[in-house]
Amino acid sequence: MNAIILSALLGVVLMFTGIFTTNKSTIRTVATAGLLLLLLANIAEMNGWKLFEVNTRNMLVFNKFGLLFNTIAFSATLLYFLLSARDILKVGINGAEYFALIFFILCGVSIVSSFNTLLLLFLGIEIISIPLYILTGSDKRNLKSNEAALKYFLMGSFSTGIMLMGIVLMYGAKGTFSIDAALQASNPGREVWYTSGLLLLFISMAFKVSAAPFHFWTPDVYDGAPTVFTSFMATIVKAGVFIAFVRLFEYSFSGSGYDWKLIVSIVTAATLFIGNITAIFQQSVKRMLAYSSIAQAGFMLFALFSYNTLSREGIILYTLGYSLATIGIFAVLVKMKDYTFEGFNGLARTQPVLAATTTIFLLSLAGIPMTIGFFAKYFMLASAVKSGSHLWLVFFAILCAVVSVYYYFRVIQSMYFKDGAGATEEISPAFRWILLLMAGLIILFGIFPNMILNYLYF
Amino acid sequence: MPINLYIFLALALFSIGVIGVLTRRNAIIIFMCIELMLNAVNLLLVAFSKMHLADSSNKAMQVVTNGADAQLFVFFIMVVAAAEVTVGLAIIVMMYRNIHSVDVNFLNRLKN
Amino acid sequence: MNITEILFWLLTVVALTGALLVVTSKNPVYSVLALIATFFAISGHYILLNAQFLAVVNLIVYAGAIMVLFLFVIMLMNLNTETEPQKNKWLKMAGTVAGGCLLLVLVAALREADSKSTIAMVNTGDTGLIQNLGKTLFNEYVIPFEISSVLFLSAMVGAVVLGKKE
Amino acid sequence: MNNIIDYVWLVPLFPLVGFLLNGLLRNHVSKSLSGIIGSGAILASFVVSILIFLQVKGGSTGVVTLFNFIEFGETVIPFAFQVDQLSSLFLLIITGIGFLIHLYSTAYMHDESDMHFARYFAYLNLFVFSMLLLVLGSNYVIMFIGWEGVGLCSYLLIGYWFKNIEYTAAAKKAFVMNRIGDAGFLLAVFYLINKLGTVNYIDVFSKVDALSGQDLTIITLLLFVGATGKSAQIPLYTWLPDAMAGPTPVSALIHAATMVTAGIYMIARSNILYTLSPVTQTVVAVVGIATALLAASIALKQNDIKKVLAYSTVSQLGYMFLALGVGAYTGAVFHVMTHAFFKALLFLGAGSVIHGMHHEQDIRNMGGLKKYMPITHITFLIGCLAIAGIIPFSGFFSKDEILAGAFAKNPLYYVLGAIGALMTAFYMFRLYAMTFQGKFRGTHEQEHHLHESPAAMTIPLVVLAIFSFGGGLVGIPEVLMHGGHALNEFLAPVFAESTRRMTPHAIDHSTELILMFGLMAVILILIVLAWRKYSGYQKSDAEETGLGKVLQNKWYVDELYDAVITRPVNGFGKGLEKLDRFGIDWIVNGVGRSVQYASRQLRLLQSGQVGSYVLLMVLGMILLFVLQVFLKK
Amino acid sequence: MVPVLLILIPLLTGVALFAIRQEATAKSIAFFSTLVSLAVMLAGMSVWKDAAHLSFNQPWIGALNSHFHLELDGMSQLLCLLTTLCFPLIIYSTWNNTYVDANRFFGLMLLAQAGLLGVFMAMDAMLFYFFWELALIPLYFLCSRWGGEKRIQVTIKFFIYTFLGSLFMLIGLIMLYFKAGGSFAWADFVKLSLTGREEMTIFILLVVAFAVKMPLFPFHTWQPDTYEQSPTAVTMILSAIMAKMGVFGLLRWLAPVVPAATYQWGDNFATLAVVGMLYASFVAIKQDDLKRLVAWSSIAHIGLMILALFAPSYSGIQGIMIQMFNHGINILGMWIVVNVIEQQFGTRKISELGGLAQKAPILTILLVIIALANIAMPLTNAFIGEFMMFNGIWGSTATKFGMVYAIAGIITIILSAVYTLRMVQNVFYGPTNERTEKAVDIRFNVQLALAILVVGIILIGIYPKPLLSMTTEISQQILDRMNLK
Repeated sequence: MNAIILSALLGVVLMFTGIFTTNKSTIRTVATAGLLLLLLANIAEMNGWKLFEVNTRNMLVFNKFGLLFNTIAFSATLLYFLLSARDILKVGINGAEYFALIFFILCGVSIVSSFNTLLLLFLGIEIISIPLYILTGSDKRNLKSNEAALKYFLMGSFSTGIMLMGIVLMYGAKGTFSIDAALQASNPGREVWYTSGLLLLFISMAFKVSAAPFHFWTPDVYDGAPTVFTSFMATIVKAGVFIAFVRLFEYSFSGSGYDWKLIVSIVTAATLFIGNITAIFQQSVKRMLAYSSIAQAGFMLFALFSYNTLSREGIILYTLGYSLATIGIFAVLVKMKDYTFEGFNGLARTQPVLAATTTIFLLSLAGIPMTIGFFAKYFMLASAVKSGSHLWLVFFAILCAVVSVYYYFRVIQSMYFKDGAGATEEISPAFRWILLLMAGLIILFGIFPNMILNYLYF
Repeated sequence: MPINLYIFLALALFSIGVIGVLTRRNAIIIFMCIELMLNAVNLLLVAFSKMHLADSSNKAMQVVTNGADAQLFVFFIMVVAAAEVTVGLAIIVMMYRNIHSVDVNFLNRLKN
Repeated sequence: MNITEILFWLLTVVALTGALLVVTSKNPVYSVLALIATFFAISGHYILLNAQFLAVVNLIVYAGAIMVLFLFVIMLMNLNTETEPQKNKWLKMAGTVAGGCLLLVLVAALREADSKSTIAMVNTGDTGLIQNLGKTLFNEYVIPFEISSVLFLSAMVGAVVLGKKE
Repeated sequence: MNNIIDYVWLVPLFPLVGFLLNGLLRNHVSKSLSGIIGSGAILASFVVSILIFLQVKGGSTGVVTLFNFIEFGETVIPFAFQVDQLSSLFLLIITGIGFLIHLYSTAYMHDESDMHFARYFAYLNLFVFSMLLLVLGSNYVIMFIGWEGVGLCSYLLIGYWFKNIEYTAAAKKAFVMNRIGDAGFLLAVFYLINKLGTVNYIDVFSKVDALSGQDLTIITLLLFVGATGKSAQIPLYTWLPDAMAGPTPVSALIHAATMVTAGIYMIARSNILYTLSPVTQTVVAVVGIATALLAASIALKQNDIKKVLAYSTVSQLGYMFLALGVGAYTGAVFHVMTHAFFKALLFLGAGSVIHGMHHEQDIRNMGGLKKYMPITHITFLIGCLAIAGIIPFSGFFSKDEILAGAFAKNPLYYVLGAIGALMTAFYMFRLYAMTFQGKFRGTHEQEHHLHESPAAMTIPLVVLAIFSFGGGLVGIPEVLMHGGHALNEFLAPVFAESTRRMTPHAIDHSTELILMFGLMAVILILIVLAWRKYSGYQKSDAEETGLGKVLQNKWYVDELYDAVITRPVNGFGKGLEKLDRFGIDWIVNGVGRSVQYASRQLRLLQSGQVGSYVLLMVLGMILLFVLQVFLKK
Repeated sequence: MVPVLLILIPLLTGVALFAIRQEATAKSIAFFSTLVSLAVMLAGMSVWKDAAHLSFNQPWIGALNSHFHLELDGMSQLLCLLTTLCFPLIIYSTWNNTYVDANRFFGLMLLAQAGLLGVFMAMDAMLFYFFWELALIPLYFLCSRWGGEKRIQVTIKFFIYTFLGSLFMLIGLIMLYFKAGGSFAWADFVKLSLTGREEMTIFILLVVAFAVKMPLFPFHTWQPDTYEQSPTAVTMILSAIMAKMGVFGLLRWLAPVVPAATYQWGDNFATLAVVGMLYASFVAIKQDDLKRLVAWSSIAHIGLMILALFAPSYSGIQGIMIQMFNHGINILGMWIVVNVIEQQFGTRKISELGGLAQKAPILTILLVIIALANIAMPLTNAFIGEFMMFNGIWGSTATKFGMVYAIAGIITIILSAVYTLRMVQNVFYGPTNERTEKAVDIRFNVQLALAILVVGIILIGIYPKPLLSMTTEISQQILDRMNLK
């Protein structure tokens, strides 16, 4: 609860900051300090120190899983702020408002990581989505940004409609919106409503996490949105929705009495396939990363496919690893003058630190051992193996992972093995140090994943 | 009234909304069709609310709700819809300011 | 067929016709008007289901506020003529067929439910009254209610961000 | 020093030390010093060999184990030397003739620079070392080490003048052909290990009854494959004539006296196995006689002095295999010995001629050399008489023993063998006559420089000539002198088991005498014929025709091999590389390409149109619904 | 302690090298580090040979019950010795090669060394997989950064190929992990008794990774290209050590873990191995590029090791182990020569060379000895290994076709003589041409490196007992697990 209330308040604070000052560094400081506060508050709650005693009437349930996720999401956002706060302020004149919107989104993220009723899921998803529509379109003069915002908005609302239809049908069958109570209530003869509703809900959530064939908005929106916001969208937001997804189906699938593995596996396979295959032919690194985020979502879907302890641990690791790496890459991308692969040519010569850290980020995304990305993928694959059915999916995922190496390594090839100028904007030493810190974290957690996993069991 | 009738009616409205999204090019009309979908959902929610109310007098059924939650859900949907409309129309207007059209077919700079 | 049923069918026909008009009419203004008609019909259904509060809110919020906003924007953009050129016919056909199939599939799926005897209570019950709903809203549903304020805040900020002249 | 046998390791050690000294210090030693090191090492070995021989002659034999070479499981392959009658005899031949040839080489190779001179002696010492390992080894693996080692040295020495790419090609050919044989040898070793768990001669021969007839046949045939490679039998003989690219002393030592007899040694060593597998015996005999005839026929028309001798060697080796095939093991070993004497003599004589003629090898350009090189002439003549089998020259006795053995087994062998002997006499005297008789046909410059070779060359010639003349006396057949076959008695322990198990095919004395002297009479006639015909040989440009041409071109066997093996292998290699590049790799890359193609096509789905996106989404929904609700119940 | 030192020394030095700018310093430090590793390894084999020093076991990832378990048993010792021996020789013999960003080059080399040593010592599957990849990544960068013309395409193909294989292996290891009740320990793996189907699945998954790495026909197509395009120092690592990873994997993680499936599939893979050996040998005959020639020859030689594993017997298994070592040092020698030639003449085409024996006699002598080892002459090290392997194949009780394999395989012995001698003949013999006219003999460092190898080759060839006794125990262990004598 600390996180939800504080983030909403911080959003308001930032709104007012924007009114009283236009000094960019003030805004940046307030935002960063606020986020730090938020992070600390959440860590405090993890250790049982609640700032607000609120009777949530079982609509929100705060467990270790959700709180750990919040910590990860806030930490990632903190790094994101540290790396990209200047670039956020460069997008337009409404700097403070962007930060306010980001805090609102964080509020939504902390809601969906602890919701216990479909109503709050719906509200949380909307609180996440609506600011995102705006952030996507925040580069108002840029037609691509406009186009992305409108596409995102239209398709997002469409999926909201589908989600609502799903929720209604589930309600019709069970007579409640509460996800754990829904399991107890059983009304014979109405299961098919429940199943259909759940399926519709699944589809709309699949849309939000950009799983195929509901992923079509992703490349266009990620490509069109200002790069700093793409970074946020592709990482923290996506991870947040994933947590909601996992939380939702933690109860629902097992309660429905149906075998969901088939359709989840089909969606997973399609996501992996489309994400990875399409990424290969891209010329723009940004768009490649958009497709890669689809591909990564495919791997995260394994958590749904094989619901067991391994996948719970895995999704946490996955979100962490994926967020760290993607934020890092996007932070570098923002600094690049040219977003195509050619733009990266020779970066290793002009900006060795950037190139080296980007390489580590890419290796993590590709799932190479010694990076956290490996353990993320490992847990996903292991959970699927453990669940024992649909092994073909595991092999399919492997093939796709191999394909992913091809396009991730294209960037490495450009940076290290090809000649070019690799032009970037000016890079501050702090930026470099933070990148190094992130790369260090990726490797540290890649060698000792226990440091994260122990939290789930303490 | 049999609940099936409400279901079919809601589904019909919902599907008409979907068809509208699929076939129209005007962003505003597409948006309106989405509103139509939301209304279909609202209607069904209210119907289910009353269905569960009817169930609560039926001893054979497990009583979960008196239907108020569903009607409140409708209320929240309307809240969200209002918020969405604010943002959506702002986006459409912004778009219009830039390209002087609300035809979604012109939105194809981003592709492949 | 009692009066309730007659009303039900009448409202249904109006709602569906309105909805179809929204989709098919060439002039956006007509679409808006048809949508308002649909909303009225749906409000009628609400009343039939004894959900007076929602019926009123529906009229005020949707038909009143939202649709006016739509109309306003359409007028602002001067879209009140048939500006929309014919979309690719095949795509249109495909869209219609797909939508139809979706309906078919959904109906076929939900028809399966053993709910022939289940009815929605018409004209009775007081859950829909503003008093009951208000009580529930501010007791049970106070958290979502507060949270929805965040939603509005963000929508507001968003409108400012998008609308403010640079 | 009461038991010299325990010090048998000294025998191979000396040449090894000589090799290392000459090899490592080749840039720092003078010619004379490296000559002394090289020859001295062999001389030392020879001395030890004589001591060993004397001891063995006294009746003591033994196995000296140095260390365990390879061990796995229960199989132990020791690095051990076996000293018995057979190996000690070979020791004498190898070190004795080896020493003479080293001595000869100091003069023959004197034109080489210091470094290459030392290199030459290093190789030669290494060869002797390997050869000694081959004969001394107490098991097949050690024999194999020597076996491959001599092949290697042969390779190195044939390609000694490495600037000439032709020579190195000949060297490679020799090595590869040897390798083919070696492969067979190795397989036999594996068979033995896996059947008996041991490769030690003593153990193998004592367990021989544990092997079935089929096992024996396979083992012996595989071993024989090895022998055909090393001893230049059909079908692997073609390397030997080409091997004449090496320096002549090398030809004398390796390609006449020692290495090529390794096959005979090996079969003689494994005589018990062969005795027990009659099938292989027949094969050995047939291959032997066929080789003898084929090589002899080719030798009839060769004009290169060394080539004639090379084919002659192949032919004589054929005889030895014939002997082995008919079970006349002593005869084979006897012939090895006498052949070593006279063929070394002939080669060295040829070397002397070549030396005198300044590296001219074509006998058509020679003639009348007897007056310029008297010692060479006489010794060469003795060699010719020996190889032709004229009593009392050494060749007579050994050849006669083989033919007698062949007759006893199957008269057809005898007939064919006799034909071979006739041809041998004819081509040897053709060679002799064209070289030493008649008028000199070379250039004036050559004539001007003609001279007798130095003492270091002639002394070995004389020594070898003495042995060629008298060497046969250790094996005088029973018919001519009772108890005259000293060699037979000496070697009897080695072949005792075979003798015991063999059904004796004695022929009566009168038949033997008739055969012996009848054949010699015909040989004498042929010698006279050849002498007369070729003494007055005149150069002519007329091409050979008919059979002559076929013979001159060696029955076109090289061409046949080239067409049937070399070229197909090369073509196959090329083809496979193409297959690799355009087949397997194409498939591998094809996967990559098809992924790229899929990418190109799939991204078109992302058309940029909201309408089509939603359409696809709806289709996806429908699909999932159909799957989940209708198909899965 | 020894295992940890062996990993840490190259790892830390490697990382540190990235910070050192001076080329010469970097090179010297790298060289020194490899020497220290070698010293530690030798100490581990002589002074500290008690179990306490040769084994290290600490919990690593608690959630997975994975341990940081390194151990130096006979087979590991042999391969670690190979690795620690090869690295200083590689650096020393290529001392005069110049590289841009030399510090990075050597840093990556050392990282690769750490990975390779880890692979050979890991007794925990997760750890094994880690090191398996750690070895691969630096090599990818080395090849791509410092390689030849077509390096980028070639190395990405190499990387993707091997990565695919290793992912399959990962799945196999995960399956084993669950079957072993949540343990990655090798000791638990070899105690498993699985059903036929499970063994089969796991076998296929594991074998793919190893087959790609070795490489086994028909998974080999990355290899000639990669060897050709890599900088020669890297090619040395690739073929001298890395190719052994695959064989090692078969011996450590495949045959003892899924013995029944190894039997069942033995004939198929043995056939592939035989076909591959012949195939590679035939292709090698017509190669004009020295690197490709050696690459193909390497495929053929490794093929024999695979064959010996899939037609197993005591002598064969032990033969593989010592042959891994022998082939490593032999092929290293070949590469050193190739490197010298390439550095001096700027070409690797056999057809453009010739007559080097006149100009560089020392090189020629050393090369000829190494070439002889390559064709398994007796009294060179390779003879011992190949002899034992062929013997094992011939007498294998696990297959009915041992003799057929041996006979087919022995053809490659002949062919190896053909292509090796062809190379020797055309590069070193014959007349010089304008390119080789001005050739000079090799420098002292190369002489020394090659001489060390040659001495090793001959010593092992004459007295292989130390190697044999080192591997006796582990061979027996593997065979016991496979129910073989």
